[in-house]
Amino acid sequence: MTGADWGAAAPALCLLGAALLAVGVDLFLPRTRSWGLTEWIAYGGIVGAMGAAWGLGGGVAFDGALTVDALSRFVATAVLVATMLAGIVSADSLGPRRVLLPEYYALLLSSAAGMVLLVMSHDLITMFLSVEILSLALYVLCGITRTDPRSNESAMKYFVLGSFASGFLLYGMALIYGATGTVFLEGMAAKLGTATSATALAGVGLLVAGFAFKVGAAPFHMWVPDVYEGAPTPVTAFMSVAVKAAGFGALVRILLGGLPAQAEEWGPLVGALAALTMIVGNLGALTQTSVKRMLAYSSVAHTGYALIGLAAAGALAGRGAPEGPAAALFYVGVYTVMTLGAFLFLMFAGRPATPASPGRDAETYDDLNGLARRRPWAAAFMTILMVSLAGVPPTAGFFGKFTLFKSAVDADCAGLAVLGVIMSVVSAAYYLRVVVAMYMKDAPHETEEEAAAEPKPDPSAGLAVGVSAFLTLAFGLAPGWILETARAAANFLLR
Amino acid sequence: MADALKAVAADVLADPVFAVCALVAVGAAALMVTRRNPVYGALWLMQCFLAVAVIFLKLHAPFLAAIHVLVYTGAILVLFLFVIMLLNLQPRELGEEHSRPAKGLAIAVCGALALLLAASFLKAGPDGAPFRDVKPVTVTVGASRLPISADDWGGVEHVGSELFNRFIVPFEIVSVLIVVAIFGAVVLAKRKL
Amino acid sequence: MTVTNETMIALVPALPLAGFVVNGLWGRRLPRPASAVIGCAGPVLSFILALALFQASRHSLTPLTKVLWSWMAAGNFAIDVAFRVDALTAVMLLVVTGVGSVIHVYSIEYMKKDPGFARYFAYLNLFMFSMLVLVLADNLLVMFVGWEGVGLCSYLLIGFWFEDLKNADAGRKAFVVNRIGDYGFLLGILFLLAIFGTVGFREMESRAPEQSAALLAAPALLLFLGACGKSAQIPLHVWLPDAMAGPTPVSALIHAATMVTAGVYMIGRLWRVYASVPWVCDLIAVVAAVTALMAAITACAQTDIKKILAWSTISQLGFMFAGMASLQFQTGIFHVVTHAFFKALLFLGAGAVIHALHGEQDIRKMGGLWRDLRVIFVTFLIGAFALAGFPFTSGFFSKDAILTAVYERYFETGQMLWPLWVVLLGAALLTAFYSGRLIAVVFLVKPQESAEGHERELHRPGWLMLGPLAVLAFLALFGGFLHPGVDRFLQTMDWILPEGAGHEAAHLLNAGISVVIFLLGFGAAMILYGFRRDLVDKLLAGELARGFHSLAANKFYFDEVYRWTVVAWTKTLAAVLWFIVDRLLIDRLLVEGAGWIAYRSASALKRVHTGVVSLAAGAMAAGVASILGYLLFRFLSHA
Amino acid sequence: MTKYLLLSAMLFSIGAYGVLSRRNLLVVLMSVELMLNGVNVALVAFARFHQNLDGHVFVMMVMGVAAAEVGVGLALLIALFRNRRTVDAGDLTTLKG
Amino acid sequence: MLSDIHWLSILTFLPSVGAAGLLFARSEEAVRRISLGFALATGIVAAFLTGAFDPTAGASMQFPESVSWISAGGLDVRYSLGMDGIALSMVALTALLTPIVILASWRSVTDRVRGFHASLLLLESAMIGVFLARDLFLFYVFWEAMLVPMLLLIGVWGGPRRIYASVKFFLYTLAGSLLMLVAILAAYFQQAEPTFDIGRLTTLLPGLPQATQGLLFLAFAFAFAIKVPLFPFHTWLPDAHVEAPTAGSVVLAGVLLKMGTYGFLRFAIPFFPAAAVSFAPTMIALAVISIIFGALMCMVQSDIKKLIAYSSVSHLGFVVLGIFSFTEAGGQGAVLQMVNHGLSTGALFLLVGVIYDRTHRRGVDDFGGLAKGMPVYAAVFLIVTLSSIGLPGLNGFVGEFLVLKGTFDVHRMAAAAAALGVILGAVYMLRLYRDMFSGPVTAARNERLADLTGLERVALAPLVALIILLGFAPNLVLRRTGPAVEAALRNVTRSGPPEAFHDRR
Repeated sequence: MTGADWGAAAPALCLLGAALLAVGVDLFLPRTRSWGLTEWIAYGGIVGAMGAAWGLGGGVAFDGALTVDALSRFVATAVLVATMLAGIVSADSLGPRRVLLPEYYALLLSSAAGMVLLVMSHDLITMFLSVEILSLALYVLCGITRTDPRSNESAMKYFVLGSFASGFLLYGMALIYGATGTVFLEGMAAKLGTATSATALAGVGLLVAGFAFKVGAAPFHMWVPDVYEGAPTPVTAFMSVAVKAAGFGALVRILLGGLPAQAEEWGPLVGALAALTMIVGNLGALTQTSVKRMLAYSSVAHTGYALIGLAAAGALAGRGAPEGPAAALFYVGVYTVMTLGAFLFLMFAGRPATPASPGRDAETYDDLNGLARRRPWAAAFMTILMVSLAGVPPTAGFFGKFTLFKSAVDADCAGLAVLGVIMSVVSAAYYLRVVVAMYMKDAPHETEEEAAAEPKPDPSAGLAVGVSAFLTLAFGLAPGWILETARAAANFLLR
Repeated sequence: MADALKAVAADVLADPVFAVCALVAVGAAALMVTRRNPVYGALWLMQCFLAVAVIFLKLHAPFLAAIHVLVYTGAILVLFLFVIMLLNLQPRELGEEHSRPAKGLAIAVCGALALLLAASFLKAGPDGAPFRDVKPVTVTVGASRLPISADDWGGVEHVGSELFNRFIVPFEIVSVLIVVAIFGAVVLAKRKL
Repeated sequence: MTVTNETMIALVPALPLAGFVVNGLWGRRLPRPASAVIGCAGPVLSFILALALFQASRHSLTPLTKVLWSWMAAGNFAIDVAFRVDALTAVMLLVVTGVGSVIHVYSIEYMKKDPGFARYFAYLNLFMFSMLVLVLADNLLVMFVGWEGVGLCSYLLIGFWFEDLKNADAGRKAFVVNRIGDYGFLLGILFLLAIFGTVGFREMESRAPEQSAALLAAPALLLFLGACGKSAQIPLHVWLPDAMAGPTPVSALIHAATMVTAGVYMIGRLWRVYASVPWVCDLIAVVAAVTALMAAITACAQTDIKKILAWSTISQLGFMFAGMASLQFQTGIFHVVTHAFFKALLFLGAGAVIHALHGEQDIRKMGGLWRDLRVIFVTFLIGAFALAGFPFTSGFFSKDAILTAVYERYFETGQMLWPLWVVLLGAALLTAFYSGRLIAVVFLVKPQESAEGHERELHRPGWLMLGPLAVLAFLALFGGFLHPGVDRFLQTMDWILPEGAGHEAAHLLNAGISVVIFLLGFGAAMILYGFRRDLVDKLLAGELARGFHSLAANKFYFDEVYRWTVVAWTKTLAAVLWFIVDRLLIDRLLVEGAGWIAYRSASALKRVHTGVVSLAAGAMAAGVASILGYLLFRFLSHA
Repeated sequence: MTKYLLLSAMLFSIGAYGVLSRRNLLVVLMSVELMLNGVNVALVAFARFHQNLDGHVFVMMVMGVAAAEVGVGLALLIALFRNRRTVDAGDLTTLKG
Repeated sequence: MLSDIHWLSILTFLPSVGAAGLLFARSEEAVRRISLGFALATGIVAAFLTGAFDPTAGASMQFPESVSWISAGGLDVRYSLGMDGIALSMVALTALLTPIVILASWRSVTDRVRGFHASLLLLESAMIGVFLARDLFLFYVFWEAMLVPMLLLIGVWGGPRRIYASVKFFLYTLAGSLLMLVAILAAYFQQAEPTFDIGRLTTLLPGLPQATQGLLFLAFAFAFAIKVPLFPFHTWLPDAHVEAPTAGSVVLAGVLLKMGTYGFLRFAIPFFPAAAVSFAPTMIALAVISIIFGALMCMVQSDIKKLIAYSSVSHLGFVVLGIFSFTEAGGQGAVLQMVNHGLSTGALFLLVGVIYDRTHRRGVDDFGGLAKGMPVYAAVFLIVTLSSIGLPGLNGFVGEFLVLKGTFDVHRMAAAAAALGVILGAVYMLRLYRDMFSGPVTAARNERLADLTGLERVALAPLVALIILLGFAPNLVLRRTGPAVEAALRNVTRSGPPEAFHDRR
């Protein structure tokens, strides 16, 4: 084991160590003390992982099984930020709902570790295992409120469809291995570059399908709304962004790092997926009555937008700078912030837990009626987030879409850009409903006393929403450095 | 493609062990997915796994064949049977089945999938020709250049040295995976909080 | 301190404007006498300045001009706010300020009980300002400012008593009909601007002969459309009778003496353009003659004293246009002058009568007033005589000049349009007839119907009303003798008279015919309405006669025709476009349709998402199969 | 060589059919195992073809994954059955649209 | 040094600073005062810049500022501002109207005052930014940034169907502008050295081939046509206006609509002159249809605000007509008409707001005989009405005339058809005036309405003063906008009247 090996393993080790510690502490301390502690252990793990990801050396480690580069750092950062924000709000929200917090945090951290490993993995086996770690942990997280039938259903659906997709992913990896004779990404491109075989292509197709499932691209998206809706909101928030970030990281790594020679094949494929995903996601979100479900569909739609960047990269492969994947990664980054904030807002806007009741997250549009009066700041933040998701300046969502469409236009995929634009208008229709509900409708029959008697919402959720909104604005007004980071991440090959 | 298909057919006929095992595997699999009662399904699945294990042997993977039987039939299927018994499903709790048209659609989709995969194998190579058989050769493995003889190809020693050298990371990670699975199972199955 | 001509030019419109500002902004807080003094000071002072300017322009070889400031400049196109005074202007200035001042004074008493006293004077001053801008303008666009300004004041003053919707409607009608004319005027300006690159009168005058007649025809016609609107010629005359809804002095000032003659003035200003396109002038002559006759016929069948005078005005404006169209511009202009005298007099007289009768306007309820309202009777009689062309009254001279001009241009030359002269003679005959009818019915015989107003005490006018009547009566009676002087003065305009104009024989012939016509018309009216009332009924007994009478009484159904055609069509069009195109086609079908499509496809999609696991898996498998199929197809088509 | 791959494709597709056509979640889980098994055949065959053991290692890992998946899956199934008394995938339609 | 001060940044962001400052206000009254204070300060800066603006300096941008904003990945987005005559006139209008609407909302907005004023001030910032931006990206950011405050203004403080109206407004506008975004990107990549600098784009883009220009022009024109709004993209406007609060309507009509015509003048035409020339007949046709259609629509409206909204369609048609006449007179007239429309329609909406505050009704039929009880109100209303129908001597006429003059030189029939709008304008506006002010007082509730209050008079006075002033001295605007208009239309101008008028000399 060299220093590089340790450096590469360190982020995952931090997370996993924290996970084990969280469970372990529970064994030795009374619950009243251990539960408070686990939260902080988790934060420690996340911060440690973040430090390790940025502080320790890079390069290929473990004979090419793991790699630490700008791409892995970028995605890991997004994942860890998501984990952190989701973690902050989880304790207060899930504790009262009789969730085993140590195990919850352990699974959350494990899942994050899986994601971090996924983007660092440099061979197919590690990649597959990482996918499975994050998936298995998420299956359980979805069903972690065991007494809630909807949570059960969500978990079961996710599990069945997830393992089904894993089958495809695995088959794709097998075929690529069959075509190249190696599972290591290093050298794979060289072997595939000379000539393309049908097996390799089938492998690419299956692989793309497998990751398309993970990121929720149509037609592999049908689990997304059901699972997101049924899962506990912090989990939904976490997986809606973190899985997507990790999935995109892996897609970028495998498509651009492993299969650049096949760009002519997967480029149009990804383009078609992007188009279908944008249409399905946006139209699906349009008729929802539940904001949570709407956000789920919207996450599908945003997958579609981000895929534009990859499609553009495919169309441009071999010529020009990797603006497409940079745009996709940038978008995933800002998407992480926006969507996380939006889901967390649902928790903040809901009825907080009291000793008498476990609380309830806001779910439907009507739940948000008149919120601007009760919680003006939260409403303002949510408005920023919604506007950003709709892609209106001066928010990060706008700049993200801008770079995506720019890459598409640059790659002569203006059609995708135009479709994206049309769908953005559709999306504005449902994002606006949130703003409309908060600002323009009145809460039903709430008297002064009721309003006064209402318990204070969880401040940590409010803080998380505020941070998200702030970052959304900041990334929109000063997107330069994060875009540069994304470009560096997309440039991982050139290093 | 027709030529390639003919060649495969000839190849299969020339190899009766494979032919029988393949037939058993596919037949058992087909029966597994069509049995209404999951107990029968599990048994047919076991049958299928056993046939596959034989095929592993034919592919010079004795170690894999062994643990395949151990893990799949010994662990996984037993777990299935445990759960089936635990749930103790009454016939009406087995649930309904999909309608015939739905199943027809499923057959169509999966048939298409199978055909497309098959086509890609028949046109496998870069030149569009199928894969050809290769004889095993002497290999060396690992950082320490541990030599392995051709006869031991795919044996315990061979697999083990690969596993602990080049694939140490996946090996460690799979342990993490299993820990996660344990956490998960515990969280989900714990009776009380 | 000497006051230069330029300053005076600027001051002429500025003084009434100042009056408007003062009365408009603070009028409600001023005592009435103050309002009245301020209101009258502007026109009177302007009149004095106009006299000075008149003198100055008589002694100046070139027009006096004053460029105030650059109004608008865009690219190579620039227009100044500039005034000019030449003979034509000077004459008009005197008429406008003179008659205007007189009417202002008259109004003091006429309006003294009205709550909107200050507002009235503000409007009146604004009118004076606009009219003076119109008259003084050195280019068409500045003229247009005045042109529309007087239209606005007309609108405001017709609707002065806005609490009665009828008045407001009359004002609105006036404005809108005028706008139709102004549409032509505006396009005419644009045409001239395109042709000459400028709309300055001097430049156009000097350059017009270089332009082809074909090119100038369109602007000439369009500008005449504007004149039709302002000067109430067919087909845009319909607003003027309704305009009588305003206070009577307003009718005298705006709808008789000054504003309605703006069209005539405009043609005088642009005489070079019109002189270049004879066929347009012929058309104007036809319109004018028909208008003169038709309006005269209508006037005979009206029973409202102001309406009669209004129709008479339309008719007389026809005469003026006929004079202009005969290219003897001085005749038209001189008729403008005399008409201003006698028609203002008639209106003010009518106003006094109405005032005396507490607002009664129906002549059938009047009668025998000569005994009680002697001064009014005498002045009114002078006015009527002038209108009817009693020899040596002002109207006699001016009308005679016009008839002569038409005679010379159309009858004598034996053109196809010779009947115009005859038509005008007919109109003159009818003019004499209805003038006589007015005198007979209103002043001489007993009323046909007794109205309750009669039992009341007559409202006797004071000197503020009688004074102006006297002044105007004097002018109406003797104004004709100004003819040679005005003619000579106007000759400085260098108007080119058509060949064969101005011989004495034609003059004498027409003068003789005029006298005969006056006698016939006035006499017939006296007999019919003064002594043999039964004959009127007998005459109207016939089916045909009754039909014709009702046609005339109903103003030849112009209003109705317009209402059922242009107005109705526009309204229907608007409604149809609104419901079908705007609401249905664009908003419903296209805009909401796009949303509808999105929502329909979205709900279709929603139905697909049944939440069944197998379905989701099936979609995935199908997706994978499609991907594989696509890739394989590409591979095979490549290989 | 190709025959193994064809067998793998057959097993994989049959497994996929099981997932699509069955509503009993136990059978669905077994079908997923069958799919993974089909992949295993291909991996072993490829390993043989390429004469390296990457495929064998992969298969071992897949076995681990399969075991873990089954463990978690069955745990979920039990949790679901406790709440809903059903193992019918067709009943999981509370969440839809 | 005065020239070292970033005047345009101050102008642009002063309102935003004010919006932030509102957070520290303790009471509603303080919110209003702070808001008014910042709006007035912006107005003073704008007034100062109007004075400092050098009309003789040609079409060059004055008070320029430029710093790099986003430079990553080959993207070079600059924060650059500059002001020419067109921008100046629009900015001045914005800075004038905002304090006025704040005054007008002083008593009428009592719900969520802080949010209201914050939206208003942010909106002002965005509007000023749109006019000053010299970088296409920056322009787009400002362009879109104004959507949300406007959405809230309509949706929160609006009438009963405010939600429908605000969402319609938002989506309609967004649809257009997003397409423009794609076109911006396409334009960006059409050059050897991609840039967003408007000045450089203006010199580079006209070199594009005709077909490319056509597509890009259409995309830009679509966005601008919606904003103007041009027939048949106008149906959002009546809804938005009817439901918006007074302040929203005034700003919407006064400034927002101008952004469409400003866009045509600043971007669509200078960028793609060849396409603009080939599409000019279409645009002229649409403009003429807008003029007449809008006017006809006014004739059947029973809601005062709707009527004024449709009259905006008609008036803005004149602006588009003038711009696409490609003559200097037309262009100048169009810019002047933009200002005029802002003043007169802004004033009209303020006036409707006055009566709405008192009665909470907007129907034409709800009123009658108001002139008796509210003489000052009636007088002001009359002046504004007359300005709106283009009475010579008031501001509306000069713009209309210049537009018609410019159009007439190149397209006589279009000018003749457009001038019909002048007649129709008188018809519908005077009907409105008659129905509202003439006759006896129709409803008992209208009998005791108070005349304009001091606050309202203060708000309306500057507008009325400018309406009269610009009628007599439009050169105050024209001489400042002249060089800029000339520059904007340089590539498409056909100078002088058509040949037909000259060859027969």
